[in-house]
Amino acid sequence: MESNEKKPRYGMVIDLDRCNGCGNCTLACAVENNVPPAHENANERTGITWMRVQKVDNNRPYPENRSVYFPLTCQQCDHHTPCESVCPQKAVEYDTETGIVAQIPVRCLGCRYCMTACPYHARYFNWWDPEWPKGMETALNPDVSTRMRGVVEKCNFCHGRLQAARAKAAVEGRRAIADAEYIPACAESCPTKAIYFGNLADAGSEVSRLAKEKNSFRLLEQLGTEPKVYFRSEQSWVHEQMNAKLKTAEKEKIHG
Amino acid sequence: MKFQFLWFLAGLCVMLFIGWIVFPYALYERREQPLQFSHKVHTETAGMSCDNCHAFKEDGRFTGIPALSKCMECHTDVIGTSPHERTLVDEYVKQNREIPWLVYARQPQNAYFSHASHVKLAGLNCDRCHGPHGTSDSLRTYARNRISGYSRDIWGNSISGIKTASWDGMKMDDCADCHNQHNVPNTCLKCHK
Amino acid sequence: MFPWVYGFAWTPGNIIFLGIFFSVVAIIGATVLISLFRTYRALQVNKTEAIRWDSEFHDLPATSRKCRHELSGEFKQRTCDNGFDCRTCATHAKLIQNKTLNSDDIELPIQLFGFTIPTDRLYHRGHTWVKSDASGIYTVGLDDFASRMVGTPDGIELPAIGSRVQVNGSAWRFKKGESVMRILSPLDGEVVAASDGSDGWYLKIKPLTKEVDTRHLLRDREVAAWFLREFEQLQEKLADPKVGLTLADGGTPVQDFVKAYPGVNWDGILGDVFLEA
Amino acid sequence: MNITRREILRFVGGSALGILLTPVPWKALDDSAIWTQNWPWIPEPVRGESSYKLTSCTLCSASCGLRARCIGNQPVSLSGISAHPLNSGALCSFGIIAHHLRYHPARLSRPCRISGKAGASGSTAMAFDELLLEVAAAINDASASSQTVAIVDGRPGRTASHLFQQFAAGLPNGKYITAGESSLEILGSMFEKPPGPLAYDLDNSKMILSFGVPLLDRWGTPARTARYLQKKSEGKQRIIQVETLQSRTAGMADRWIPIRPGTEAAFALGIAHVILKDKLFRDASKDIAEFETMIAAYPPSAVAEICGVSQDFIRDTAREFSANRPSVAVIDGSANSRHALAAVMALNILVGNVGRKGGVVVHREIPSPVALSKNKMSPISTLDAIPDHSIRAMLIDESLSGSSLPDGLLQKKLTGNGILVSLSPFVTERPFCTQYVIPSPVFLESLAELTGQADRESSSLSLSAPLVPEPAGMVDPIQFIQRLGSAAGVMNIDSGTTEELLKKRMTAIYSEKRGSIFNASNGQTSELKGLTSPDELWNVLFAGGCWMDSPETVRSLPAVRLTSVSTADRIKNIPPESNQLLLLPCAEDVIYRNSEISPLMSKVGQESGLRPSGCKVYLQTATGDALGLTDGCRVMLQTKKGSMQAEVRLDPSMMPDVAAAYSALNQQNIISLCEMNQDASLQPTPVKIQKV
Amino acid sequence: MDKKFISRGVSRTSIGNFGLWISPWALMLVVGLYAVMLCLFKGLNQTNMDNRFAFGLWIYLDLTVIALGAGAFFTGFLLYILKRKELKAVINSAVVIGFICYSGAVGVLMVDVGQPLRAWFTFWHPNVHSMLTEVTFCITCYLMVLAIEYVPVILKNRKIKHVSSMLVFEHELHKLIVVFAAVGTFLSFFHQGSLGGLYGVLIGRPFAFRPALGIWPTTFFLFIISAAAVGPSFILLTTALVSKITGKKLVKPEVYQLLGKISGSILIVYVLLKAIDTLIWINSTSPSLGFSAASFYKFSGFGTWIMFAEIVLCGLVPALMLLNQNIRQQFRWLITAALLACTGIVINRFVMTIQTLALPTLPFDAYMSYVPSWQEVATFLAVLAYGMLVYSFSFRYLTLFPQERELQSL
Repeated sequence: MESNEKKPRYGMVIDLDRCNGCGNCTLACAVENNVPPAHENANERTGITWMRVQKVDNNRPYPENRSVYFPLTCQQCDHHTPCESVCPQKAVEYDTETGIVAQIPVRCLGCRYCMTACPYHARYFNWWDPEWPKGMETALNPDVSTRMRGVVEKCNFCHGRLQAARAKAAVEGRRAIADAEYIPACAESCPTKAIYFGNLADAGSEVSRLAKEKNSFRLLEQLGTEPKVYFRSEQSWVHEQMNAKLKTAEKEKIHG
Repeated sequence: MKFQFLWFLAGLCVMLFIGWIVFPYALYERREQPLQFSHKVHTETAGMSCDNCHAFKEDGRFTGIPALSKCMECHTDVIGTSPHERTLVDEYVKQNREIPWLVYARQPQNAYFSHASHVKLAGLNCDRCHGPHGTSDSLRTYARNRISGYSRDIWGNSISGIKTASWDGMKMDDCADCHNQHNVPNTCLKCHK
Repeated sequence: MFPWVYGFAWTPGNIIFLGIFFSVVAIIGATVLISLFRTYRALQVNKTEAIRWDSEFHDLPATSRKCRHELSGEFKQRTCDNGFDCRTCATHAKLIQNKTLNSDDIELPIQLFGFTIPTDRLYHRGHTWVKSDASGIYTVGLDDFASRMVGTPDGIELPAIGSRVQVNGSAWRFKKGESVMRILSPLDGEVVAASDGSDGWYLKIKPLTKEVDTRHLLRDREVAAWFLREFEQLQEKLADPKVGLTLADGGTPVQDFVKAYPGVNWDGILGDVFLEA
Repeated sequence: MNITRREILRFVGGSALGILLTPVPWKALDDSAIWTQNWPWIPEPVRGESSYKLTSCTLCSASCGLRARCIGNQPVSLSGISAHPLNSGALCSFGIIAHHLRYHPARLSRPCRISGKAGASGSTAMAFDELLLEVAAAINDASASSQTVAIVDGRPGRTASHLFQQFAAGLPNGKYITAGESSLEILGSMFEKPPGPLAYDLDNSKMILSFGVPLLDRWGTPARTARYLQKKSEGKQRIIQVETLQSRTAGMADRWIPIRPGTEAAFALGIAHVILKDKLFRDASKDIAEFETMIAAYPPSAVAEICGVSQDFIRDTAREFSANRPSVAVIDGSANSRHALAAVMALNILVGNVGRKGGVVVHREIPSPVALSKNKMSPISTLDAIPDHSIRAMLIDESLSGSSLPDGLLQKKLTGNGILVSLSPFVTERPFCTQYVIPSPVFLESLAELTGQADRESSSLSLSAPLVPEPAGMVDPIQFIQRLGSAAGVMNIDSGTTEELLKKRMTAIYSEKRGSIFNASNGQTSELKGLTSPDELWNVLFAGGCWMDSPETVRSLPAVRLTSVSTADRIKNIPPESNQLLLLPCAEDVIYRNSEISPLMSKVGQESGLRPSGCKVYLQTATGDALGLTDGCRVMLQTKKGSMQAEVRLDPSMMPDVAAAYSALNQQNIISLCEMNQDASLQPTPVKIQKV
Repeated sequence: MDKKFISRGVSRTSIGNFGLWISPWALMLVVGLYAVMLCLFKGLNQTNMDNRFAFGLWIYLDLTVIALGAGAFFTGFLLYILKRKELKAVINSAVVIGFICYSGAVGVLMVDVGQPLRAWFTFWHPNVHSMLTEVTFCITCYLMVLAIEYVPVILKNRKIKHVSSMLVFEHELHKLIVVFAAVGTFLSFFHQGSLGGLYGVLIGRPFAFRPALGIWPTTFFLFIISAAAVGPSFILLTTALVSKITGKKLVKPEVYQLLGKISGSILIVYVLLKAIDTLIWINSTSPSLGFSAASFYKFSGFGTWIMFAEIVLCGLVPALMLLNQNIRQQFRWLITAALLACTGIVINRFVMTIQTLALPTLPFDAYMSYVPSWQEVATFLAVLAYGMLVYSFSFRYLTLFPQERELQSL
């Protein structure tokens, strides 16, 4: 039954006009994926935040200044996945089953080539051994393995949740899972419902509808990496700033 | 044969002995299970079925080794004559302490395995991977690899890594072989978390 | 990496890349193994002396490797590539074809700057002479130049009676100051007697074959030319760069150069004289 | 036999070949590879059965319903209950990681005394009984010397609160003080007699005029943003944000009116001026004419000057505010002076928003068995009403976080030898007095009761059931007051365990038969009347449910005194001297509630810069350039009250000549540099910035 | 004292003086090794690298020393394959320098990766499409080759060669050295290229990205050519430096000039190709990825001057100088030109590694800066000290310059 259906391409549409920068996505992600609290010396550039929210403004002075918050995560490039081809030992893999770009920390030797390859800064290196305050390690999520110092990690659309959803379907004898059964922690935790998640290959899904809207764009679209994370905003300055191409025809070509 | 080769041969033989006999023995640390459990008694005498204890939960998870509460459904008090049952009741049930079973098939934390998809979808039998464990009368000694820390069952019983049965060995290669045979994708995230 | 390692696939990329890799490793490994094997074989058949000379010879400064025919003026410039073993040299063979040993040429000992060079014997480039007697035993000694170099040696190490020596192989050793010099053997053969040189000779050698090929040894007028050059070189080396050549003509060479000229890099000079790099 | 080197070499050679023909090298390589992939000192998640448990969040009075995913008994992640009427599935960023509070490094395990007067504070662990004796002695001392003993409650309306009131009533000079939403307290005090518990009914409002209230990011229920976005798209709600900084709320509001710091009162009075002048008001108060003359000095032209905005903004806002009824004006109580609060609340009175759905509503009291018991309860008073330096012993319940009181105010009210007894899960130091801290359980460890809702039409009550066992030696608020009462000889406190008292309250609510009940296990909301017994009510609430009171029917409000609004001169803009900027202390939760957040919060502070962390000062790019400051450089902030170092962030959204400063966790607080008003609210303070 | 180990006929400074010379380097090495230990046991948090600047000083160092160490392969290629016998005068020194550069680079790389114990996974599970795999394989093999090439030089030590087996092995190995020269050339060709490809394939870094010729980006070829161009220059420079420090003539002036000439002829080809590549990048590659090339040069640290310095001042100028016989014959100008050529490559590698990472790509990214920590610098200096020590010992006890004995007696 699976073979008749198109393989899913999981993706996100993030509505920048709905994001109030609360940081829930970052936190829920950390909880879900066993990311430890910041090391005392960690900073914005050495920390591990698979999902990171960045404030972006229109560069105009007060009071014309306007800003939006960009929840940034692995953009799950579908094509020429920059990080995948550079890994010397196949610790990065593009999962043809789901379109998810996987990072396998146990295979990783920590050369960080993938990090220099990623234009979205979506990859994080474990500069320190993970440490949790005493006792807090008992509250780790058993569906995701912990990592150690010296390896790279990144968002995988909460793959543990996909595995759990598949297992649940398997118990019921189903091979395929319904869209609603699988949602990453960031999307689930967003109090303003700014993150839409779903199957881009399914033309009827809300994400593929939103992704094709004229207000949607992707970051660095010109590089041709075909990210599966879309952003949308009704504020024209956002589009101008992102230099986004808004050719609907092109979009349809990709997912049509 | 020239006498000078004897030294060479001696070195060869000593190392072969060490490598094939001493090393495999020294590599593993043997541990006894906290209790002896007879699958045979439970299935034959008590008439239970496998899924009485090893069941699937609605959320797709497999219960694996049942918690003490499962044992307590029957063994709140001693009902048989086995000394192990007495230990169970005295040391675990009465003190409400979980039994620290040593799990033969325990994989590293980064490995993901869904019993549901293998049993419910692929239709594998338990003994395909676990062998005749379900009909055993006693629990084997658990052997822990001193270097990697894992159960010997993962590597397989043969030190040379040669499989003698489908359940002998639960390494990545063993999983991959079966996946290849059945045309199941071998992407990393299929089996890793 | 290997087909049996998890994740391997027979893709063109893997085949080409790993194919090249394994070829390179195989070439490196095979070359090292071949060298090792050849080393083993060379040691077994005792080619060490020949190899040592070959190796030493090529490490000598070019000035120490002048061909005898350059010295005699037949060539303007010719550096020997043959390890001074003229027996195998085609050029040498051609050049001496028309020149047989003529007894008329034998003169009295040549006197040169106070050195005596008897002409009744053959000279090796390593400053040994060879003289045969009626019984076919060859006597080997140091020439005057070398004797004065060595002077009174601080030690001497002679080969055992019955041992074999070979052309350009080590014959015996001197210790002089901080240097240990080996003297090259001018002939192949078995040592039948050895002396500390007090009688003017060091070894008596019985050749292994009846016919003894001595083409590689200097003779006749060549000797004088060679000697002259060696002497000039020594003069250059001993010269005070400020004063220029001082050993000019006249005078008699001292009996022990090393003692007479302290503070000179004798190690290097001895190496040049006795052809040791 | 003679063993030579040659023989040994042969033996070694044979051994080398031999070892290659055994599994040793390959197996050792394989096993060590596995070892490098699983370092034994890296924690491994505990395996166990997975289940979901439902409960309610106790971190603030928003009482969000949440679902805890548990492995065994251990909660490993939290998410909102989507059908929950209060939070609609949303949690705030504190709530989403609240299950880590238990493991906070600052967690208190034993009662202790912290004496911090001399600057070098020391902490001594002590037995609970010993602590009670010392505190009881101080209380008796206070009674003997007619000094005040005050008990401060950040979450009034709980059963524990009622016991606190009984405790205060049992002492000759006992005072029960609440620290609720201070803008509403001010509004209450503007009535001739208290109209009852007041609350903003934000959900039903057509227009919200917010004076710096972080409505859309951290104030009240986290569901507000989604609700507002929904209503905004339907044209049902507008938000006008009056604020100096471009906060998240300002960014998302329909309109952001940036004003100079500290000029909120002037802006409000300017609007009042327009409302009166243009006859836009609804409720004519007796003293309205008097009020009009009072604020005659605040025509839009003058106010525009003071606040640095265009006059049109003031006029338009006034018109919109009165035209789009029900509207409501809200102001952040913790960051503004009481004068500003009163000025803004006057707008609600003028337009007739008070006592009206969608404006400021009056809540009904939640039935309480304690309130009905024979033991007397002390009336509610506020800290303002207590004379300075009169409190000998102050008891603070910080077991559930609530709006915290400014330390400056507490310090002012305590006598020289005053002590502070706090019930808290964390070590919180207050260096100005001797402090006794009693450890209390944290969220998910104890049975707690949640009442209130200062931002909803009606009040509600939920329970937070313990999911994990509390560590030994923890004291909950009810035990605390009962034991302290008996130690100090205050006998008129109701007895019974927390569970017994709460069950009694269920009976009381059940017997009132009013309101509706949300059942989290099936997501249904139904009338309370439909329940069969108080036990059923208990069970529903125990499993993440929620009881919501029915709204108060409109009744006549007591008379109001608009003239209590002050027009004191301090609400004028203070122009800083040359080379000085105006220091704007920024009250981020991260800073105030350091101990009440999961260590994981460092992800959004320290590691992503989403919330300011460390000592940072934000300056307009042009202002920074003029001062020769670059992004990231370190500066010294100097005011009349002191100095501290900070890192500069150049931010184009900042108002020119303003320095918005955040202080670091566990370090000198930026507030120590600010000048304070009489009511302990902060004044914008001139600051000198120099590069270090 | 150690005269028995010093080659016959050459003079070396006293052992005391030698001790004085090496002790600062030894100290530097010890400090560096301490820093290395810190990095290995405490992790890479000891460095100032971060998620945005994931490559730092070390990778830059690796790329640079490997380019400069290219003299080893290229001299070997010219000597053994193209039979330029004159180069025998510097081949031993070139091999030692090559060995130092490569072993130093590999050593630093082992500190640079987060999980050095897993480094062999690259061999076990290679992703053959990654430039880094190519680099890893080739560098490892080539280091092996260099080590093998170093062996005969060591075995020729005056003391060691007295052991017959050593002497014979040296002799036999040396007979086959042409094989290693060929293999080394082959390997160097690929890894110099893939080091260039390392950045050229980064589509996410439009500053570095270059279109592919075949399966490799143009930087692949540019790196090979540039390495071949500066290799001889670097040999020239090091020989001149050793000569200056020791006060000895080591090689004949013709050898210097030959090295300069070889360097110049390849450099001119490189400069031309680099100029063409840059023009294509400015006019086509960069704009097609949505970035005007000018946008990369608007940051104060990295103006267009750096491009000028790299291509013209330290590329074209030294190339022309080295090609002019009159200039070449003046030792001072020869050295200047070689120095400029090496500087050009040092700048090129800096631009490729550091500037690429410093420039923003995302529309809201900021320009980034990075200053290495003392641990990084100390590790870097340890490599320098290690090189100095290995070279000093090699120079003292081995015959690095066969012409020295002859030139000394002239």
